[in-house]
Amino acid sequence: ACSGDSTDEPEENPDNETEEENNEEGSEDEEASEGDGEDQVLVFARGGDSESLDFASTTDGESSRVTKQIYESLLEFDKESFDLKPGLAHDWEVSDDGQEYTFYLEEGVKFHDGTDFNAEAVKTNFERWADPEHEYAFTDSDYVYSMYGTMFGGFKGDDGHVIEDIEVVDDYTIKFHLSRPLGYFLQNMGMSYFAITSPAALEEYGPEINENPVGTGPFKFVSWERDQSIVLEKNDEYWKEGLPKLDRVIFEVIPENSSRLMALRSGDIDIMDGLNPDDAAGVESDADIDLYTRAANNFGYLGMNVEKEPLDDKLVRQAINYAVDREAVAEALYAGYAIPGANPLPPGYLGFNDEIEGYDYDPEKAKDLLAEAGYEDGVEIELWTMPVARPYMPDPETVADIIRNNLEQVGITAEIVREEWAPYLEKTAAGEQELFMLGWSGTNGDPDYFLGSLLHSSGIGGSNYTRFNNEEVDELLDQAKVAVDQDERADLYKQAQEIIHEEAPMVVLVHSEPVLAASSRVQNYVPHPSTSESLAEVELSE
Amino acid sequence: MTTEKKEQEKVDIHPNKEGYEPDEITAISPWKDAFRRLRKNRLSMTGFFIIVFFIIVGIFAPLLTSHGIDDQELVNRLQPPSSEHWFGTDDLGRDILTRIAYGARISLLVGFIAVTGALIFGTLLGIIAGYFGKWVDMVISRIFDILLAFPSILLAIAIVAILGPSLQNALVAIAIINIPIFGRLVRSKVLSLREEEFVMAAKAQGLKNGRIIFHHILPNSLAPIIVQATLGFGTAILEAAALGFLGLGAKQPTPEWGYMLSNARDFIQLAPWTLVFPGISIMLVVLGFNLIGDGLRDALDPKMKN
Amino acid sequence: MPTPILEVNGLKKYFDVRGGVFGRKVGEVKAVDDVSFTVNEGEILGIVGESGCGKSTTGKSILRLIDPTDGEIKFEDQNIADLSAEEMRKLRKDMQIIFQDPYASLNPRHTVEKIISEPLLVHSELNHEERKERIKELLEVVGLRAEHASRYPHQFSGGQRQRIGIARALANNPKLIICDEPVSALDVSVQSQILNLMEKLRNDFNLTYIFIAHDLSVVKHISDRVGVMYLGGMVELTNKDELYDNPMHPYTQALLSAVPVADPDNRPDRVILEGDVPSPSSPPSGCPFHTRCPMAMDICKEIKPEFREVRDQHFVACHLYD
Amino acid sequence: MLAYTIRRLLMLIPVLIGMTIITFSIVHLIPGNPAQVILGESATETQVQDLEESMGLNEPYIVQFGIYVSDLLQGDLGTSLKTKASINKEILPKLAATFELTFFAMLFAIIIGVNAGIISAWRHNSWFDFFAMLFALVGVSMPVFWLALMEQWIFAQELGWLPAHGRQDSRSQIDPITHFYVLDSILHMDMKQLFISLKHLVLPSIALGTIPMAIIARMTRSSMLEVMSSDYIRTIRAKGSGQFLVIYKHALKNATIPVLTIIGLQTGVLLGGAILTETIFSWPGIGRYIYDAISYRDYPVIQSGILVVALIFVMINLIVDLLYAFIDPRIKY
Amino acid sequence: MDEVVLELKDLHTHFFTDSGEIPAVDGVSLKLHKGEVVGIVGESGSGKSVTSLSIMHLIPKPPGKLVSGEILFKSEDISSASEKKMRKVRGNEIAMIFQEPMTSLDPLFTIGNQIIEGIRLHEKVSKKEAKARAIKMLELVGIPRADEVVDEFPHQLSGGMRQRVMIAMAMALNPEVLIADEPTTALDVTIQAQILDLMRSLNKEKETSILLITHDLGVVSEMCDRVVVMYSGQVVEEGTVREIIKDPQHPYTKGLIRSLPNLHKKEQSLYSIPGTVMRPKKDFVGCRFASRCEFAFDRCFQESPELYSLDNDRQSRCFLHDEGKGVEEFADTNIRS
Ligand SMILES: Nc1ncnc2c1ncn2[C@@H]1O[C@H](COP(=O)(O)OP(=O)(O)OP(=O)(O)O)[C@@H](O)[C@H]1O
Ligand SMILES: Nc1ncnc2c1ncn2[C@@H]1O[C@H](COP(=O)(O)OP(=O)(O)OP(=O)(O)O)[C@@H](O)[C@H]1O
Ligand SMILES: [Mg+2]
Ligand SMILES: [Mg+2]
Ligand code: NI
Repeated sequence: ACSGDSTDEPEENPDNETEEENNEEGSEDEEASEGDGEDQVLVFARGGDSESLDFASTTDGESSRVTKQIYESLLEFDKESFDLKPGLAHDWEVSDDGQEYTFYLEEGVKFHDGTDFNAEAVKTNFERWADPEHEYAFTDSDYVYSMYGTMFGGFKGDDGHVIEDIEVVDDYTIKFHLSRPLGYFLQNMGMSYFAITSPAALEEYGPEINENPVGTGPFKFVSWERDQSIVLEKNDEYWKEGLPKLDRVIFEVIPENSSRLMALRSGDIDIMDGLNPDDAAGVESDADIDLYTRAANNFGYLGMNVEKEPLDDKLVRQAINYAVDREAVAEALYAGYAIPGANPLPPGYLGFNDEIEGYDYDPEKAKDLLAEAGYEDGVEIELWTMPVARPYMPDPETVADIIRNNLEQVGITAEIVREEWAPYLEKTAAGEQELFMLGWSGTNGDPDYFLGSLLHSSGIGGSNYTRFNNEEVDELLDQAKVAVDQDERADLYKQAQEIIHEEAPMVVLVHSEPVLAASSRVQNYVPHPSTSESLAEVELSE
Repeated sequence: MTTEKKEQEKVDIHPNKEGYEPDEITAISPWKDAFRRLRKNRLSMTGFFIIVFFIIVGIFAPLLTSHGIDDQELVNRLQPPSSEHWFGTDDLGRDILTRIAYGARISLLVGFIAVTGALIFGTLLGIIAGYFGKWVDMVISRIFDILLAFPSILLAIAIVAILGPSLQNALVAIAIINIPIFGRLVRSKVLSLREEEFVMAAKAQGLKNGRIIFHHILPNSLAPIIVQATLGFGTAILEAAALGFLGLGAKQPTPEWGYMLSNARDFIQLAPWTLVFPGISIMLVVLGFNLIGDGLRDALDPKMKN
Repeated sequence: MPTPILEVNGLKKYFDVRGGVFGRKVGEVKAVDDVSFTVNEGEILGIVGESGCGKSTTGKSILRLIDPTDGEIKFEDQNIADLSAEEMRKLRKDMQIIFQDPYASLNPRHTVEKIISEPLLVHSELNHEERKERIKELLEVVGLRAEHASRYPHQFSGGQRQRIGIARALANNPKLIICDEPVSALDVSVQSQILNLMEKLRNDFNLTYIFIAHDLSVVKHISDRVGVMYLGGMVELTNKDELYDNPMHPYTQALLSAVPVADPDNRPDRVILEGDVPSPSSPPSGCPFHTRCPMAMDICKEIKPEFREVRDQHFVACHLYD
Repeated sequence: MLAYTIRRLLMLIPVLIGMTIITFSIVHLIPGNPAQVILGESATETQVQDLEESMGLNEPYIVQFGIYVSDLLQGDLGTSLKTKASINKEILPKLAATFELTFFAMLFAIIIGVNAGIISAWRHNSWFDFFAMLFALVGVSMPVFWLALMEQWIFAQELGWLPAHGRQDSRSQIDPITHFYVLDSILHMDMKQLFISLKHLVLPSIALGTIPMAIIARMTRSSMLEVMSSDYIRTIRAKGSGQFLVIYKHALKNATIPVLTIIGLQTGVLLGGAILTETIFSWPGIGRYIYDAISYRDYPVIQSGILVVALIFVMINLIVDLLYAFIDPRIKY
Repeated sequence: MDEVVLELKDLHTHFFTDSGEIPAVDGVSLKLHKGEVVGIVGESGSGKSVTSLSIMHLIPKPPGKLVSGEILFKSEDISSASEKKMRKVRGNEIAMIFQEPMTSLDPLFTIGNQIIEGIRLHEKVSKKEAKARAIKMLELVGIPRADEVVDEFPHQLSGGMRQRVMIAMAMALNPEVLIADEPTTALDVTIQAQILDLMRSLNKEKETSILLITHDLGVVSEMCDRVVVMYSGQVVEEGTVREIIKDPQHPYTKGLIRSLPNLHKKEQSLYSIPGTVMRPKKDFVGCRFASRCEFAFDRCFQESPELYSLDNDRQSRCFLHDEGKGVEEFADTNIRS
């Protein structure tokens, strides 16, 4: 990815300082100066508010979008992919057995509250997440660090917990001792969920840390009006020279996609997340607005419970794969801003098998396969539809309707079943469903997060909703999980995908490529597949 | 001839002859009378025709269009109105006119079922509370009070949340929130009728309670109930549409108007026609019921007589 | 010696007045306060009094349309107050009532036929045909025509409606009819029709009436004996000629003199009472009339006069005759 | 008057108890485990259990109810599961937002509705009357959300006259004092912000206020007509007074009582109807707060939110009742 | 006594309803002299109220309309006077009191307020002055505690008191004419006696001409100098009280008087007029009373009778006068006392 080097404009310090003062005083003067357009204030509009600004205790994407600006993690992802690059750690080492990771930290970095960033701070943070008894764990206030548990195999004391010990080697060196190798440990370190909070702030704010974030990032927290806006301002002491470019970032909540676009058109906001794919064409033709796409990092699927008749028959599963018109779904729901799915892994991921071609849309073949399986007279089947929109499936009702329509063409009569979201998840996890709709979004950019969670037999009863149970695949995934060499891992995953393709436990519908729109004044904005990107380098042109 | 007439008139000197008034031999029942007045009310008749129109459209929907409600033509998504698709197409390329026509069935049915349900239970509870009084009245009235203490839409949303979002459950919710409305109306009517002289007279004849309730009190409470039911039709349809709009009512591919609007909402910039027609349909049907309801209120109001 | 068909002894009806923070009883309206009288078979007992003095309450209590607070009501030697609701219901065959308001007392949604057939349905064994026949008969008795049976009350004038009410009351050949101001709402010319009709019916069917009215001349015209009520109590009761020629209670005297008289040559001296009728929820102590009485004495303020027979068959409640 | 107020307040007690029970049961009857919803599709069973435990969802209902009530009595509405913030703190700005919107919607409804009603009654059977009442009928029949969408389309999108989302411009955020932005702007002496706040109120207020406006207009008209044909108005006219005095002094005051009831009731309805309007106009009010909470299974928020709204509704009706006593000397308690 | 303050000439007020045109007042003429009390009697629906409201221009319109005729107030025709002009007349020169004292006062304003309002509409006086006058008026009509009652609300007073307040309000500006539309019908006899007494004394003291509308012949007879009898929207007979009561000329008046139960007469069987009052009808030909009249003959059903002027300024609307046999036939039916 190119890191668009922007010409460093000379900083107008006097200007910024007066601006600061004005902010504290009140809003009247502030607008006046904003009105002049001299100020670098960026308004980023999105559909929902952040739940919490304590990133680790939430899995909410809208939270990390903001915390990404305030906090930093030891490693960072590359601008447009999940490739790792230095973050707060400028260097790192892995022992040969893959059980010891050493990070060398940046020196001279300060938290927004003025305290120093150092190895001790890193240790405090990780221990806070791992140990429910920790003084900053705030378990009493319902803090749960579920992402930590998922990514590191549980919490302190659990069998699967992988971080055995954290060793502060010196002020700026820290060493993690693992109980067993973990192929995606480094990948985890790049996740915004594992960024570093000021221990002093944890002490000061206690459980209210979620409303008073203090990190090392390019922007400092100013204020938060729930369900309306979060205001951040430039961190003048930011350790990366010349950054950030913006003086202020406002995260505005506008729940309706269409309202957001209206606001963008009227110049009220600068960037909007969650553009309706159907509106993309209009945006593209608008000279004042630029269209952005975020690389696919998820997929929606039509799952098949392989334990239920007739879906226990591979032929039927394949037939269904042939029967569903993915292109149509991609077109109808995403206006083409989606990639018809082939593998249960987003394209571009480590080990993505691009030799596998997805099932074509071929109703005739589907009928043949059904006949072969003994269902020439048609089948009746339940199609479970999820009740809520998810990033990978913005309108599940409509997709279900399209699928129902498709299946009807080949003689499968699908009866749509609706459940509330919580029971839906509970019941599908328990295997009550036949055909069902779900999806998966990536977090750390590692294939294991997809394949290991969705298709390993150990996930049955949990995230393996298809109840797919294939020893070969299990074997391959187990190996890949602990391997440290990334090429070796890639190879193992490719093999697994072949088997999965043949066994067809799911119809991988589409990988959506979310579209965004921004005013053409916005420069250097690069959407990241993880949904959160730093705005440090973004600036507004005149 | 003159003597004939005179004789005729002379005979009329009799206590039961109403002077020169033409003797109306035909008995005009109060219902017929009200209906006659209603028929003269032009606005009500307009409302009536609107409803009849939608009923016909609903019943004959399959004959009216060559499209099916779920005929997806993804290539023809979001087409503006044309001779092929009079009202345009939606995001799955379905003909909006067709969906609206089928949707008429749903809306009218929703109104009918929800109102009937609320009417039956509400009337029953209201009569029980009003006629038997004492603690029965206390309990029932308190329940009504409590239910009415919640803004109705909020209560409906909560009920649908319990039951799960679907058209049936939306119906149930709407019926429930309307029960206390009918209940209270009937109760107060029963209470006031209980004091009326003709009920007193019925009691003085030695009639039994049951007969007094069903022959005297109920028929005389009917007028406001009918008016409320008609207007309730309209509100029920609006409430169902609101629930549908919030995603708590009908679901794909049901062409419920509120749900159609909620789906179309994303296309407000791209294809406004997907929003315009379902909205107008809701408004017209509700307007129809309100017009009839208003007319009925006037026609059935004893004050308007003579 | 005439036989009494109805005896009322010490009848009281207090309505509770509720209020205050908990809606508790804070007082009572003494609508009827200790009224006693008898009605003989075949006679017409008139009751007069001003608005709110408790005439209707008395009438309704006798039929137990409202439950009396206290007192004894003996109808043909049966104490009505002791009867169960079901027994009372059956007894209503023999006791009927005609109401004041010819508009409110008929169910507007029933035809005349239905209105009159209802008492027949409950109390008689008649079959459909016989009932029809009886209705026709009744309509003719009250001066309506058979074809009126299929009409609704709103198609009749006030006088005709009152006739329907009378027909309904007559349906089961009752022994006693309580007429609660049956002619007050009618025009003079119609009023005389109804009065004549009622007199005729009384003679034809040997009925007994309690005739309530506030118009003294009407009561005088129709009654055999007349009782005068004031503020919940009976103040004077005697036969009509005695009452009109020789009123004893100062209230009766004032009442009689207040009636406007059409004949310019025959005007009595007028006694104009001062002030208003006190409220029955806080009646004056002693004699209820003492606040307005031109002849009030000290005793009147303290002791309530007894209602007693001062002369033969002439009952008065006044200290003047102690 | 005082006794009446006290009695009315006491009468509220059973209603309040009932409301508390209902909100609590509603919430616990809603199927689905909030822990599961919070954690989503990638949750493991143990994670769900842990979260459940930490949220206290394992306790028997009766215990949970007891805790809920004792908290309520201390004025504690609980803690949001989603944001882990105190609901007391979260709900205030939302209430302010909803109140502000409701207030302006009602203001719009009352000003237009009452005047249209008066003129219609005055010019009974005129063209104005006919069209005003037809318009009012259409108003009552209008789905609020559709009206809101149409407004958005026409005035915000096509004409670009008025903003269609939020309470203020993104770039000029006010420093909230009371969270009533109009009031805040005035307190800040900030005319520009005041203008912005008002501008944002226009479309949602109209959308929300249309139905009550129509209802008020109809009610005003019919009660004015009734009053104007009353005996005492005839008396006043017989004294030689002109139309203006009759209408604005006597008729209006007498017609106020039924209109007031309607206004009270409608204000409550508005609080509910705000859900739809707030959703469409991205208005961060209580309606949307509750709606979001329902989809999130944020039990404490649903519970407390519904309870608070119902409480306000009840209070408004109480105030209306007390106002009657103020206007009408016949009501004495 | 000779000056005519109010005169109606062939007044027609019709109601235009859905079920047709109703000529509620169909050619009424009458005269009211200074200081005189004229009564209008007639049964319900005969057009008494509509006549009085027509004079004040208070007919609800639509549906009512003064179709034709003259209303001469002090020789000036006010039948088509402007609303502005009428506002000056109403209350100030012609005052009116109504039947229902319960509903005829605005429940939301104090007694004082309502009287003061009337005074200040016509005279430029200060509030304080007006209030003092209001209290004086209340005292005049015999209200005890007048200075307290001014600040009370109508619901705090009894019916009789309210009617006194109404009278006080009407008399506050010393009107030339007082129209009283059944002022005592809703009251008890003892209270009625008080009110009638009050009106009589006001009439004497202030020389106010009174148009007294009632259906009670007794009241008319005690109060009035002259009487107009109305039937079905028309005047059927006119004369002095004594003449009308003692020597009625129209069969209707005759029947009416005979059907009254008499308090001071021993045993008597009541006469009754058959049938019911006919409601006024448009384009009706024939005598409106004919169907109930025992003397009716052919002509009565074919032509509409005129008002015949008889001796002593009396008038009667009956063909019998034409036939010259009216008086004799009725001779024996005169009221006996
Ligand atoms: N249900 C009731 N509750 C309370 N008070 C009542 C009730 N019914 C009657 N009263 C009161 O009892 C008193 C007597 O009433 P009742 O109706 O018997 O009078 P009445 O003599 O028939 O008067 P009217 O001539 O007006 O019919 C009145 O003061 C009335 O206000
Ligand atoms: N607003 C109206 N609309 C239609 N018809 C009316 C209206 N007011 C009066 N009338 C008709 O005018 C006729 C005369 O009515 P009016 O009120 O003058 O009678 P009245 O003599 O005053 O009777 P009452 O003794 O009952 O007061 C009635 O037959 C009635 O039908
Ligand atoms: Mg009575
Ligand atoms: Mg009248
Ligand atoms: Ni005429």
